[in-house]
Amino acid sequence: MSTLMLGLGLVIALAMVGAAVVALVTRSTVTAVLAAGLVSLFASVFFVVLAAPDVAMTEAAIGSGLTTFLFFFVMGRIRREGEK
Amino acid sequence: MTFEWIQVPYALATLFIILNYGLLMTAVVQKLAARVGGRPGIPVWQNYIDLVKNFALRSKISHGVMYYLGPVFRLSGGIGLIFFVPTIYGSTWAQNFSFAGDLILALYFIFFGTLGMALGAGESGHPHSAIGVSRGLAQVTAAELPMALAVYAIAIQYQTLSITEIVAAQQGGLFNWTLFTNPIAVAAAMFAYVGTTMRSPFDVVIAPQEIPIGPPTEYHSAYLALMQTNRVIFPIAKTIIYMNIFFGGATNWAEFAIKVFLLYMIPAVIGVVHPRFRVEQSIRFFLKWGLPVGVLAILMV
Amino acid sequence: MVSPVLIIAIGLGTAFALGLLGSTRKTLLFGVTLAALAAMATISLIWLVALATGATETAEIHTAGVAPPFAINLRVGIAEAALLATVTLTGLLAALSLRAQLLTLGRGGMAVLLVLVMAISGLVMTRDLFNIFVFIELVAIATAGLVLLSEDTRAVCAGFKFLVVSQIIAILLLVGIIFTYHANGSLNIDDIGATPVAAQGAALAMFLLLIALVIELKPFPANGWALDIYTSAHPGFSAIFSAATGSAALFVVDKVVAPAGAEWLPLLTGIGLLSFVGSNVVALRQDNDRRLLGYSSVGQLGLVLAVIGQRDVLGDAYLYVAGGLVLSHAVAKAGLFWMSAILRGRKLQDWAAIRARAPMVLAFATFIAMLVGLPPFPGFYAKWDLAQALVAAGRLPVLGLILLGVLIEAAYLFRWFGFAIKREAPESGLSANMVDCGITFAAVAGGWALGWIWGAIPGQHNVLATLPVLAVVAFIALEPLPAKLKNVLAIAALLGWFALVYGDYDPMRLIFAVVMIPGGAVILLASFSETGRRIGFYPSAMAMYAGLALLLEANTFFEFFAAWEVMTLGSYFLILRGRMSEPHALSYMLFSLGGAFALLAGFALASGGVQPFALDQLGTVTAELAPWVFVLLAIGFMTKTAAMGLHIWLPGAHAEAETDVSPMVSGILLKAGLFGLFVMLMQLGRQSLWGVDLTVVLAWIGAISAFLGAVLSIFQEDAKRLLAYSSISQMGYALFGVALMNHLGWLLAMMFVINHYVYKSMLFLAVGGVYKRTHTKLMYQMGGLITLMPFTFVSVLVGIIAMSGVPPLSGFGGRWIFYNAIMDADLRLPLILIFMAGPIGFLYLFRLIHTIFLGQLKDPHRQLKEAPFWLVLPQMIFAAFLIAFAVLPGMALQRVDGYIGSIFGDQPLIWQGRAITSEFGYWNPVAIMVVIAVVFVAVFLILIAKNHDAQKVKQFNIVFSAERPYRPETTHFAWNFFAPYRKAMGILETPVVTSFWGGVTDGVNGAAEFTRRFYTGNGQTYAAHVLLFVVAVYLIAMGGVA
Amino acid sequence: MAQIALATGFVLILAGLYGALTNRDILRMIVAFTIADTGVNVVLVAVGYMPGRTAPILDAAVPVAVASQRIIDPVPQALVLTAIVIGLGITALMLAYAYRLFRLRHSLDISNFTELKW
Amino acid sequence: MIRKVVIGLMVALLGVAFWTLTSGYVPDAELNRTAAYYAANAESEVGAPNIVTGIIVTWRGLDTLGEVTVLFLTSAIIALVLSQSKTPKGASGAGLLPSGELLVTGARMLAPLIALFGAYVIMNGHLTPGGGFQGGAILASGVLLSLLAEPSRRFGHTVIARIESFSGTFYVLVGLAGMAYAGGFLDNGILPLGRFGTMLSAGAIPLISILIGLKVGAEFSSILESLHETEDA
Repeated sequence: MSTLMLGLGLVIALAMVGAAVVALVTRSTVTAVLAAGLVSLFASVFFVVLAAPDVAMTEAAIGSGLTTFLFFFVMGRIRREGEK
Repeated sequence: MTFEWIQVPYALATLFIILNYGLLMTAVVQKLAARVGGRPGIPVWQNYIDLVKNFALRSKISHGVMYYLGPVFRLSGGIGLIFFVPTIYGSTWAQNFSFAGDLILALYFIFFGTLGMALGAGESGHPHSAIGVSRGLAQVTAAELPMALAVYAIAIQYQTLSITEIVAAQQGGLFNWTLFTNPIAVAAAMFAYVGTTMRSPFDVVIAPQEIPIGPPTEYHSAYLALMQTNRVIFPIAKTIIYMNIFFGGATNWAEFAIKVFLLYMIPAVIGVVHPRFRVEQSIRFFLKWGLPVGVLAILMV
Repeated sequence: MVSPVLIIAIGLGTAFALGLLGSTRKTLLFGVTLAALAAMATISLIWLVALATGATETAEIHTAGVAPPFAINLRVGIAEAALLATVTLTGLLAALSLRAQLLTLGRGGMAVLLVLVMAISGLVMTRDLFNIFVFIELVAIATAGLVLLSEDTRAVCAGFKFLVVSQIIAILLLVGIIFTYHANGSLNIDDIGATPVAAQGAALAMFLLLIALVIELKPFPANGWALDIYTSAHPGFSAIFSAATGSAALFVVDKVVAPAGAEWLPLLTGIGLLSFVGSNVVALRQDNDRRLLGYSSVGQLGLVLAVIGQRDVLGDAYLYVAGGLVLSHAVAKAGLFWMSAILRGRKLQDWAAIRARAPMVLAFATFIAMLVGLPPFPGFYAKWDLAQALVAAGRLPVLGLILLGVLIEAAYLFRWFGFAIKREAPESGLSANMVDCGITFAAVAGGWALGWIWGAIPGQHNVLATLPVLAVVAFIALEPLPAKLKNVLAIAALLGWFALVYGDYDPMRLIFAVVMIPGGAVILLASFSETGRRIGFYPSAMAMYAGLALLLEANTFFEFFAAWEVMTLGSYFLILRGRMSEPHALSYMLFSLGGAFALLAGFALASGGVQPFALDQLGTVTAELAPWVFVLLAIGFMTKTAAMGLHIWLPGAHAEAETDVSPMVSGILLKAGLFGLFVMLMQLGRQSLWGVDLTVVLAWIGAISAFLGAVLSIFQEDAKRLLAYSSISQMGYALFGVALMNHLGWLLAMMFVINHYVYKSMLFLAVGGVYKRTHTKLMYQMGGLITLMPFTFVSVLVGIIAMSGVPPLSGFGGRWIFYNAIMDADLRLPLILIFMAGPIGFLYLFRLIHTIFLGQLKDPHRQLKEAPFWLVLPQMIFAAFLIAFAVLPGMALQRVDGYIGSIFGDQPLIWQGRAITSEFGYWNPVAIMVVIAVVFVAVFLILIAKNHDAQKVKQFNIVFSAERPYRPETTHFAWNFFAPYRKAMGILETPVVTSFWGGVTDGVNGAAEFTRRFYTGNGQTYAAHVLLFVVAVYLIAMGGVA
Repeated sequence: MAQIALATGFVLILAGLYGALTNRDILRMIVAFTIADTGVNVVLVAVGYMPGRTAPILDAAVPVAVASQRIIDPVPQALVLTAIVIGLGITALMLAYAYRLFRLRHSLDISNFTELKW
Repeated sequence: MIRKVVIGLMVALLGVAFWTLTSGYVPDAELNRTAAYYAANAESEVGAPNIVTGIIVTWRGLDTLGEVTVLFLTSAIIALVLSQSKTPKGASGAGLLPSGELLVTGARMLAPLIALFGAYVIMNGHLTPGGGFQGGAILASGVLLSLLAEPSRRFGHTVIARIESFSGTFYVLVGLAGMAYAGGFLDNGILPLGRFGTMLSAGAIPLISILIGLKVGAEFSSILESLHETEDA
């Protein structure tokens, strides 16, 4: 295990936690969703570091991609509903 | 102790004696009480007159079957009580039918007449008689309690329930009487005795000065005659029981006459000097004073 | 044999394939769904039968062609098969229940249902930890979907709350699984169990795993999310949620805890008990039927969880016990939810609508009996074995809490049943249709079948297979017949049974048998006065008689206890039939159950887990245990004899029962408690605890009951209540006699067994007859009935003379024996109370006869007729018997006397001709009778001679002087008849005992009201509860480990 | 490395749970849960990780014969794949529910949905 | 506020438990017995170089079947949830994002490419990273793209439903075939293992991967469509 890898891991980890904190404290739901997607995205990078390429692919596609869109779809629906 | 036919006339003879004795004695007691109160009182034969008069009266009134049977129950209770208790200790003929049962029988049979009377008066439909009945029953049951305890104490003391044997155990001198061997039990029993003879202070049930209530007001003529008969023999029968188990019994008729008279005088004397209790006061009195003594009697045996 | 994998494959395949059938042909889709579910059920049943009959061994199914632990494997053993059958059948029936919704929504809904049933089945079968997770998630998602089938919009909120908690469970579960895998190197449950490791964190991982699974069981108080689902979901689905999901989740815990090790068991027990008791307490205050069922469900799951936690002491009985409880719960709860689909109203009272359909009442009763664990259902057998095992292992607190929980559960379930039977039925409260009713009855049939199976397991006494209980079942089937015909059959059945068994009994049992069986037949004569079909009466009455019959037949503890419970159940239904008896029947049931639990504990303590344990081995109990056994059994039996302190159920129950039921429950049923006391004392004899002779305590209780019963009796205005309190007093006498522990004391008690049966039955019938005519039981509203109802009067008169002990009738014999008995005893103080009770007894009896029959006839009663012939007939039989028994007491007593003599080894009474002599006194009943009769007749003749033409004179009316009284009854002489007594001794009337039990009830209810406030309805709060629960358990568990 | 990953994963889980239990907005609760889910996934993968080894794919660099010395534990990865998909499923479902709830009351505040209680 | 403190405290306590797990964690030095078995038998038993895929599709095939079912359930339920809440017609039909001509054209061009990439990921799942899930997700993103580009255009629900039903049913049938013709449910040995490391090898794994891919893609698409769908659709 190289120090580089370790450092990389640490940076990603901090990024994840930072994004998570943003997702939790922000006032805007949109920001929160995006931040949560970011957490997933960092996670998938982390998975590559952790020698789990399969997981990384899945997390990227599902965790950060599809999930985020689902949120936006629903938020859109709710917004339209609320306008009525 | 088995039945023989000769016991029938014997018992009837005893009954006859007691009836006459009772008629006279109650009159005497009444007269004495009157004298104490400064009144002349009744003649000693007044009871005979009343009895004959009432028997002679004709009545066509009845309120129903129970009403009709009430006095019958009452008198049967009195006569039966005499029959189930031996009158004279040692006498061959004044044993009556005491072979049928012991002290317990006598104790419970007391209620027979009471029950019948109460039922009969109840059917008269007059609320006053019902009030009298409920008062009387309430008081009598409370009053009988010390007696039951005393009887139990005596039974344990003598280890028998047979009246004859209890009397036998008291023979041979004054100090063999239960009165002296177990004074507490006797004291308890005397509470009951005073309480059940319907004299002041426990006579609110039949007191003439109260509103006319109770069974006697509902009955007349022959009914009343039966009840009067009972009123003279029933107290005697009860006194006989007390005499037998507490006061050494009687070995002859003279002793019988004296003891019964003296015992009968006790409530009379108390009654002369005490004002009347209300029923709940009576009940409290017996529970407060009679019951503890009875309890003590049982515990002391 | 078809592979069980097919259950999964069929469920899943059909769910997928529904999409190929198009979405328009909904009936076809529904048919396919049903067919798939039926196929799954069939496979399960085939396996169940094969495994149960031993035709096949436990099957291990490997997937992927690789042996475990490297591939996921499934297992089907007997437990799995039973659960699979439950799950799939519940699913099938639930699909029918949900048909309207499913047909509306089309294939989506059906597919979700299929997947749900498949997933629960998978959960049961799989042996892989992660696979469990997958199935749990499937179940959770499918649940969230099916919740929406409800018409209730609140279900949406419930579903969301459920999802939130599911997320938390999933997180905990995954973390637990992965660390367990890390510690053990395997995900296979059996493999984990086979290779124990001591890796760091393994315990914590196991904790997370277990706690997640436990939360899946909705433990109290972290279960608000689940209750909302019960409340708002469609009942067809709630049935699955409660019966199938719940059972499967329990089984998963059971699976996982096996490799986890025994150190986790106490934790499970604790959580289970908390959940069981807590949920039941909260359920007390529920008024929505489905929410109540929800609380009951989570309670039941808690109970089974506690049982899982006790598996270390249950040994071979574990499956039997846990299975019995789980299956009882599943069938009953599913049935109740399906029933709730039939009812329109959601209040508990709205269930009164089921009264319109007798089979529904039977179904309701069946389900409740199953839940409470009454015979002949599996829960009963399970409860028995559980108690045995717990006591044998010395875990009395666990047993105590379980029984407490059952009691609380019984309280609200039977209260609910009371509502259903007694409350006013709402207009068109039923939406009954063939399918819903059919589903419910499938559950009923399942319940009875399970009862049979649990009884038929070797080594058990099959309650359902006994002749008397079969007779009860037959009477259920005979319900459509007219009452009179059923009455003939019932009497024939009783007499037939008696003819069958009487030869085998010792004299004492024979006396009890005569009182209970032919005695019951005599009382049944009175039932001929009823017309119509009298639905419900005969099965209940026969159940009571069956219990009594079996009680006498019982040879072992278990048989005795089973008979006791059958009797209790039957008599409860009987009492409940009374017009105003709802609260009283409930308190009767609760006291009876409490008493029965004391018996259960006592028997368990005595047998020390040995099964079966013969009744006549009771005496072999070790000296240290014997006093405790004595105390427990005595409490149990005294509950039935209504000894003072445990009596408050009796007055209402006896007084409000129907005319012909009161004598049964008073004259006959009370004797069961005496019989038990006899059996117990015969074996255990005198016992001391802390230096106190327990028989002396019994004697005191007996004396107090005799005294206070009588005191309370004289203050009653209600004639039947008066008689009821009198029963307490009379049983006090008998208890006192038994407790004297001498020959004559026992003879006295036997005398009371006979006498009390006769005169109390007679008096209850008489008062019942009066009630039938006057429509009132209040004595101050009656009077003067003697001329109108002469026969009834005669029987009351005879009854009163006999009861008060006045010679010459048979009551005097009792008093005479009593005095002789106490001469031997060294108990003096309690005697005083007995002495006081005597005259007071006379008072209340007098009041009874006086105020009803004497005095003035009331205007509304002038046209009354004598009571119906069929009510009078048994009274006359009783009166004749009383007189005969008074003259010839030896005909019944002499043999018993001899028998008791053989126990005590003495012979204090000498029976000589017609006279009886004791050491102390003598008694010649014939002579007494003759003397009294002769004197009476003589005096009577004198009076007739003087007064033969007396004419009846009408009584005069009294009037009130110008003013109408505010409460007319208070001016009646019969009102407050013994007022002076009340003034003098009224303090004794203070309802101390009633206040005490009232306080207990209020306390429990208050706790319930307080606790339910935790359920705020906020999903987030519920989630916080869950987390709090986890943390709390974590702290406790780790504290325990450290 | 594994510890870092584990710690990160746990922090995400705890943060997610805290957010889910304190945020009253339903959508924000769901967001918080997705974060917690991600945390769980990280934890799972971290448990399978072994320093100095490669992904569990056999190729020229990792022949079968030496595979057990060269690759990391493949099982957690397989589990995570499943877990991710299931997590998505639940998230989607919760979102759909959120929409339903909003339509019911035109509010996303969870404390407004409490008519079922006690 | 109290609520936050209490919950914070509870989370912290839970953190203590997690900290215990973390601090005590020691990575395995050797593969544990399960993993070692998989490493040793990946070639001989399942014939898939990507052991993760081998595990998912075969050894833990039941999990995967369940997982596919989760998606199936979710999509079915979401359809149910939303179908119950149709609002009256005439509501605004505006999509979330306005779509320009460029985007539409781009999406139309990209969609087949994405589908092709998805197919590639699926087909090579047993050889390289990737497989049914990932490929399915990629397929779905193609659908997503076209949804974003043309909110009003839809894939027929029926087509998606048919695909999901067909692939699901077929998956179950393949599993059953494993019981009939090989070692057990979901055994990939129903087809020959072929030459290790080639496309058409590893028995039924590619077939199952395709089914999973189709299924997952269809489910995702269906979910996305359901949630995106505007009322006027």
